Amino acid sequence: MTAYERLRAETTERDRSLREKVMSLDEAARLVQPGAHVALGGCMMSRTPMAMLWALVRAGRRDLTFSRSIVSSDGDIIFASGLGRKIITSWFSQGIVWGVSRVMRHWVETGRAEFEEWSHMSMGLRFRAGAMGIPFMPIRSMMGSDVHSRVSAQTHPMTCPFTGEPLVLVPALTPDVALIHVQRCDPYGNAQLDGLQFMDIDLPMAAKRVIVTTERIVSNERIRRTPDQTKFPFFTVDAVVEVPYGCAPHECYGQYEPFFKHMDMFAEMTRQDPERGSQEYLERFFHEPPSWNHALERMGLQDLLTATRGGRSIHDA
Amino acid sequence: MTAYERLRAETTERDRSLREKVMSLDEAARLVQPGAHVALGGCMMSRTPMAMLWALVRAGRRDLTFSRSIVSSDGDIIFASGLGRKIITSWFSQGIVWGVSRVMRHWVETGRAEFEEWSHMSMGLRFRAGAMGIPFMPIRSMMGSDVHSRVSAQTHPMTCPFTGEPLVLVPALTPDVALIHVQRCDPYGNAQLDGLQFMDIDLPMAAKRVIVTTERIVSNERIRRTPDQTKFPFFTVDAVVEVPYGCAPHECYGQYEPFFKHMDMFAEMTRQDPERGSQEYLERFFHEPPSWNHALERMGLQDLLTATRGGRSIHDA
Amino acid sequence: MMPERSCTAGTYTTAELLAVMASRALSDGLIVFAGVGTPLLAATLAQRLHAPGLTILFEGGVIGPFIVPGELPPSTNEQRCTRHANMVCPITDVLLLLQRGYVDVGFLGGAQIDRYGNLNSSFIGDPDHPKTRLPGTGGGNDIASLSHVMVVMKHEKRRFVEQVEFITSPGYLRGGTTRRDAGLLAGGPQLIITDLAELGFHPETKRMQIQALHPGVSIEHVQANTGFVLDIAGDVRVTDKPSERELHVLRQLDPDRLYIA
Amino acid sequence: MMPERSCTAGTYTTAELLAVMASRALSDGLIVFAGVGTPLLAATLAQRLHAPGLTILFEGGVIGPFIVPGELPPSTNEQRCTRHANMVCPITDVLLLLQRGYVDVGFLGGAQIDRYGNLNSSFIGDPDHPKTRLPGTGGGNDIASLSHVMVVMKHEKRRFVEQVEFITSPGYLRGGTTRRDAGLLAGGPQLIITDLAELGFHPETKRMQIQALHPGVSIEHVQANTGFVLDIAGDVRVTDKPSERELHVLRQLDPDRLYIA
Repeated sequence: MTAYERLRAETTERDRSLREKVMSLDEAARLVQPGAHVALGGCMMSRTPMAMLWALVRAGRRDLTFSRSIVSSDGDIIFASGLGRKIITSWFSQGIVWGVSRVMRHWVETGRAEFEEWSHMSMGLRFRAGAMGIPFMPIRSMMGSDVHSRVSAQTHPMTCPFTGEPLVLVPALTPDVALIHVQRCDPYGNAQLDGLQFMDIDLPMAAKRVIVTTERIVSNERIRRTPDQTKFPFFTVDAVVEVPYGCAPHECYGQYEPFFKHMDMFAEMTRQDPERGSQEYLERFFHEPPSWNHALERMGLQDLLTATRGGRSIHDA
Repeated sequence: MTAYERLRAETTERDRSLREKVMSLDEAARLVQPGAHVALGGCMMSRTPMAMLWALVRAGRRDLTFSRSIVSSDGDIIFASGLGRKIITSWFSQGIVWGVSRVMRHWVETGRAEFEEWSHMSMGLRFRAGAMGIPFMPIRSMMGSDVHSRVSAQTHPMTCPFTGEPLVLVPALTPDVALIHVQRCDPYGNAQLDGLQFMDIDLPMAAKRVIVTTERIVSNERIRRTPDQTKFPFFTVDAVVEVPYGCAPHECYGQYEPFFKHMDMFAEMTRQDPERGSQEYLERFFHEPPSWNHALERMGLQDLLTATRGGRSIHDA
Repeated sequence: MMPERSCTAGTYTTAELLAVMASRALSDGLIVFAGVGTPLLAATLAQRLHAPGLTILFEGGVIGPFIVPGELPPSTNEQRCTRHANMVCPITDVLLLLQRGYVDVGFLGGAQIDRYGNLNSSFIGDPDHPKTRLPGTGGGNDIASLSHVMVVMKHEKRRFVEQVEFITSPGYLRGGTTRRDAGLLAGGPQLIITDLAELGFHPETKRMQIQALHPGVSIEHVQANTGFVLDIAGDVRVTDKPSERELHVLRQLDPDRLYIA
Repeated sequence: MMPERSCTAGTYTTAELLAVMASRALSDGLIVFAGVGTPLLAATLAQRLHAPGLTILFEGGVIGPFIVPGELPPSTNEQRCTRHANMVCPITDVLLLLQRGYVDVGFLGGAQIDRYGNLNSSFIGDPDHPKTRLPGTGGGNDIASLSHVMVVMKHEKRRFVEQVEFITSPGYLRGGTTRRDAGLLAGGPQLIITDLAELGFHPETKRMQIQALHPGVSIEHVQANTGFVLDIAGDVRVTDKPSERELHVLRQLDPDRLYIA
């Protein structure tokens, strides 16, 4: 049985019928198996599935592998909590304005966690190849760099049979689960997302399971009135969880901007002692609050309202 | 100099600055060079750039090569007028309800024109490879069929170096010009299209020149208010022509349905004697009317209004 | 409410028979890539009768449309087929669902089929000097290459031939393992539904075989209308004739009798 | 109107010098793939001064945003950078514009650069046991692999090294034809703008060379702040100091002095 036949068999086994799949964060967390490769939607501080990560940390998942286009403080939390020990991405730091992430540095430099680096386009085309059901994508970048030489055991060089040109074949990524946050989704999993799409059109097609968290659950009737706004179809989705402010303290396009003060605080807490600082942060915002709404309460209403005003301002643009 | 370097050089030479490029059908027709490979947007009877074809026939262009996902009566007109002698597509007939196109049959069976057949997905992935700047796309269909064996000189078989699986590499299509009709576009060429997208996201990126005909020219300010609705960017576009009902007698999503009575008439005119029938049709609707609006007048206000009612009804759905 | 001009429930047309028999073969929850005409009609009928969770895909780039009685689309590439859809997307991406493995059934109408389920919709006569140039594959080749295929067609000698002159959409090619040997790792024809019978393929030889007969049809009659010698499955069922309910719902879907006349 | 706390027109900060010099290098009509900070600031300044038809691309998937004074985005991946954009699209597709050849200039900030214009933003020390793990390539590798690159950075010995420890974004690799030999058929570093000078690369050897000096800067001073021996172009220009108009417009763009302080 080839890799493709296995992928087909796994897809065929899934219940892809038109059915409601609304559940809680805790229920959705059970869909993530130990040892899973988990792909995260969004990019950097935008549409990060933070509430779902919160639920996975609380569910005690450990040592998972993650992949994402660009990783911000979500990566720090993944390493610090032990939720993941390896992250495949193109760029990893809280954000330019806060300098290089101390948590990422501490975990990577002490060898306790791995940050596998690919070029941003390579990450995108690896997901796209997975979404298309092909084993690789040919690309023209990466060649000659040490970014490539460090992962070249996973790629193949090729001379184009049509043009004689040199190419690199990067392997498809087919994550076990993708976690994606959107602005609205129906109970079946038809997702509509506004503004920046990042890699979230390819991710659900590439992954073997998809958990969608959404600012709002809307009716299927509403979705069917604007089908050209649906970005990925219900049958790719296994769980739909309604979580207002589910990206906090990161942003959700048109809804809220990053909670900048909170991000400043996170950077401050982890600057001196990344280990203790991150543990304190996890205690206060992940372990102590009994629900995601309580976690939001800890972040504070003032920050939430400031972020909301900024988020909504996009519509005045 | 490799094929890729030529493509890069041709792209670099283009004026890709933010500039107005509104012109008439006649002016746009001059951008199509003799011998050019012209890709057509839309599919079958939907968003066919008919007004632009009308202008090219009147400009006396001949023996061009065309490519499109699926070809309807536009292909009959291309063959009958001599505008094109070769069409690369996946399906070619006026439409299922009218049986097999007599014009297509006559021109192909007498060897006066060529219909090169590829599978529909292959057509789409050949355009997509062109859009992505790669020389080919690997696919898992076509193998073992005579559709493939008839074009296999243009493809390459491959054994996947990652999985050992058999694949076919289909070559990128980079048309000299793409003709695309949209619902709205700004003077710079930022195009927004509603509903069915067909292959019109990849086409402008794959082509070396793009002529956009649009139901309406809207302001750049309006485009900038909903940038996530823009389907291809201004710098891929070389001409913007405002042509209401520019797809008639085919449809434009949300605006008007096919002029069904007119399509019945075309089928009727060409059934007995495809050659004489198609020449009569070209006289009445292409050569005699001094302008596209006059051609619409020939098609008749009643048909136009019926098609408009049907087109607009999509918004009640 | 049935329009008066429709025939009485007791009798039914060939098109109605094909639509009903095909609908029975579609179980709930399946994702069906359907062409217009009988495939679309049968899939919609199945949704109404026993498969509310069945999803239809159209080649034009339409996912999960919900067909309204009296609004059957004339093709799969115009706006009419987007009515009440869950999603519309580029053509290439809806076809890639086949390659990614999301489609359970590719549901095609057939012009000409052979012993191994290969379909021809491209040429009659020598492809280089064709007697008739047909419209071609469209997505047919991709559907047949990448998914399990169900075909509905009229049972005529000229349509059921020993070997098609041109393989537009691959079945089991020359039988046995030849399909897989050619590089097609998934899919293949499963069920051929005609106005006379239901035919399948032998698990090893991949030769076409009679699996079921429609009421009042004999094996000899089927054979007489087939251009090659058919195999016969171990147990040949006889199908139940279309029920009043099936015909009633079907006729409501197509009150203008576009496809069921 | 300039905020009071901004410095007088006569003097300027290092960041202001870099932004002004970089803006002069961007001619009208170009498509510029820009990072945040000085690249974005310089591209926007060029639009205001002499290049109204210049287009900015952001890695987050943004085409042709129009930056409003006082609304400089903090990154290229959040909603702030979509303001007044002509189009937003998936990240992969905006990066593919580089591969398709639509981008004239890839405009990067640099952490560490070497004689052949190779950039390191991944590791300090042995990659397997790094002294410092840096954030990595992002789109930097793709931009440097597929487009002509312009770099702005502070001129310091520790940043200008003989050979970077790790090539994150490829320049001319080991010089001569090594870039092309490695498979990179297009692009390559064109211009390095620092607070001391402007540097280019020799057409054959691809070694970095001084092309221009900023007012009051000597070749010796540049050399003293470089970790390897620089070549010197045939004719070394001296740049004009930032004009009052350039500084005035620049300071209007960044009234809060986020990037020009």
